[in-house]
Amino acid sequence: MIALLIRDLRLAVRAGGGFGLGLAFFLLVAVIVPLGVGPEPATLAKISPGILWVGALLSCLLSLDRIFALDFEDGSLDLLATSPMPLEGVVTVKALAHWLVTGLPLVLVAPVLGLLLNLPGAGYAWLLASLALGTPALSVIGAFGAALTVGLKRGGLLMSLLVLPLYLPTLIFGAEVVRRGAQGLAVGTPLALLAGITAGSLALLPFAAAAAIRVNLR
Amino acid sequence: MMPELGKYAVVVGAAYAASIVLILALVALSVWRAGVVKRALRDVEERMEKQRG
Amino acid sequence: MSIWEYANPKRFMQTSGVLLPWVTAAALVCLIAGLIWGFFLTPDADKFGSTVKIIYLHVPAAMMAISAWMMMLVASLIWIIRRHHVSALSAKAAAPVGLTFTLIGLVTGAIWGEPMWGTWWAWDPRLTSFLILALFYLGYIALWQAVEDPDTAADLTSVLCIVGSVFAFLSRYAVLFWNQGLHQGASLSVDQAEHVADVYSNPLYVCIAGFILLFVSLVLLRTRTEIRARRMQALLARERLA
Amino acid sequence: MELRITNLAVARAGVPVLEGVSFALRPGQALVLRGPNGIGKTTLLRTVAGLQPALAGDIAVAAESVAYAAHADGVKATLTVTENLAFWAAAYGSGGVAAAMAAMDLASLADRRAGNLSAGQRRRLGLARLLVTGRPIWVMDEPTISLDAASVQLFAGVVRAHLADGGAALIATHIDLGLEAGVLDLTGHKAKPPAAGGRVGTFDEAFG
Repeated sequence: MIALLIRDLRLAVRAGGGFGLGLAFFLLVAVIVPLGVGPEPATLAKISPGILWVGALLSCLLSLDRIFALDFEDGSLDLLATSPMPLEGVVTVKALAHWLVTGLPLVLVAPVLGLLLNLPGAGYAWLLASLALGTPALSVIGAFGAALTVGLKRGGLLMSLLVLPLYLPTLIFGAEVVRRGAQGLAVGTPLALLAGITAGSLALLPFAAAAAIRVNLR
Repeated sequence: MMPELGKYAVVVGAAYAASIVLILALVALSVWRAGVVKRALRDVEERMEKQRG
Repeated sequence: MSIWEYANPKRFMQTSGVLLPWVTAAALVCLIAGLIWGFFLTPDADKFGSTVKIIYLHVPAAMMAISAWMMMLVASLIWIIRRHHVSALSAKAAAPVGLTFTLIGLVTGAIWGEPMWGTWWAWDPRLTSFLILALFYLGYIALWQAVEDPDTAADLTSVLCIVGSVFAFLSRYAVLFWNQGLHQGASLSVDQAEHVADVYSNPLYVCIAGFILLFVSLVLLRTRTEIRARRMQALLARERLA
Repeated sequence: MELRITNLAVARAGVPVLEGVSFALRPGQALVLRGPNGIGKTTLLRTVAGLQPALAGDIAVAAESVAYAAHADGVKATLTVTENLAFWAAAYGSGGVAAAMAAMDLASLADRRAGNLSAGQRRRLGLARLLVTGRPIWVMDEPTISLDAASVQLFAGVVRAHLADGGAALIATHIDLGLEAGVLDLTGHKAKPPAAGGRVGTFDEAFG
């Protein structure tokens, strides 16, 4: 399993691995929004929690459909399926690799972009906490979507349509944590629900994703 | 016979019209597709029968 | 005569062939009776004025939108557990019907809301959760279209339906959490205080029956079409192979 | 470490392609599958490898004993030859990367990126993976594509050595590898349509 993780990280970092794609997109969103909405600090402050979360979510989505497609195209997925590693484990490791390559950098960069969007001071800690808790769910739900559409023509577009509705609970609770945190309100409930969804997804979705891959390899 | 709808006549009318249009569209589409597929299946089955017969 | 008898498409086609005309007739009767009764013979409500008449479309459609997804969930489970071809195809057949009912619920809700809330669209929790349900339906239908092999498509869509149901349920409460809501209480709720007056609820029951029968007849019709299409696909595939 | 197939029927895209296939593969034996294109060789191999369920019949084989090599050799272009093999060795929990590279004459290319290899060299890397799996039963689908004559002999030698120390090989190929192997021609096992007494699928009978 560790070997697969190392291989995937190496593949992502090497040329053409798309390491910086998610980050660049996130930066783009954070730059475009003020240009579109206007520099008015008050409005920016109000919408910054939501925009940061939507930006992080879309950046995750952007880099997810390649997670199985590359291995499917060069035949590695068939070989992984016949290897001693259980497919559920392979899915979890791939989701983890995607999180390390895309999710984690988003979490670290988000506060900097928070400055661009004039996020209120109290919000930064909660932004970090909610993204750290939420992005693993985005990765594993996205891995499920990628598993469903591996091998399909135009799978990437379809995957976004399938995965977006599944992202909504995480998005709503995540943005809510930051919004309440920024206003100094109690964040207990949304944080707990966010963590609950992530825990549930991490525990159950790899099984659904592995089943979907087995069906697609048939 | 027409009930007195008052100032909301437009609203109620629009809601009923929209809903009925959506339902009729769905029914029409379903019935049309049922016919197309039924005919196509009959043609394929006849062709099969001729080949094997 | 357990439902496993109906795994065989031949028997399902025979039985549904007999049932379809009756169910369609019953649906028409109930719908027309219910809507006429509700539209013409009910007085204006105090707060809503004549817009209360929209209840006879909005509530049944909204109920059916959710019931349709539940039916698809059960059908998907039956497919995954017993490889029951007809149930997978009935789920595929029910999806567009469910989507249409969701859209009707949304459109009537938005139109009805306009005079009350002063805007065409309010991000009210129930309307928003129906918007999300519509997204789930779209994804489900799109996945069926995207996969060529029918068995693979049935498997993938079943997994999506099961996982989607959990997240649809989560979204329902996430949206409630996210916005306090302008929507009125449950029209047909158990506690009497909230329950809408009898003069309104009787036609409502008839309309609901009408919508349920309409749903059943449409799903039967579309499932028969899906089975025929599937048989044609099998014949052509075999012909290509011979 | 025996592979026994009894009365196997397999389908491709829901349509039965082969039925009534039976054979046994004891240690030290090789079996070559012959048959025209599209008869179902690949489908049969994928079923034996466990990638897809069989329509009927039984596959009796010890768990974790089959190594599968498909048309596509699953080589990562941005990884070097050694990294590719090291990954598969770790995945199968066995060593022997150097030995595998030596056997398939890849030692000189150890540090070259797989993307810069020729088709033949890439194919040899894909086959070297089999050596690294440490699995007794090799299931191979057209292994000698894009291999030149010398490489084919090299690969035949590797298979012969594998058979010598108790391995088994099931190969779908048109090229004579010069192995003393049984031959199973699949044309006799083509699936008959329902009208001619074949399997009747759920959607095969008319509704009348």
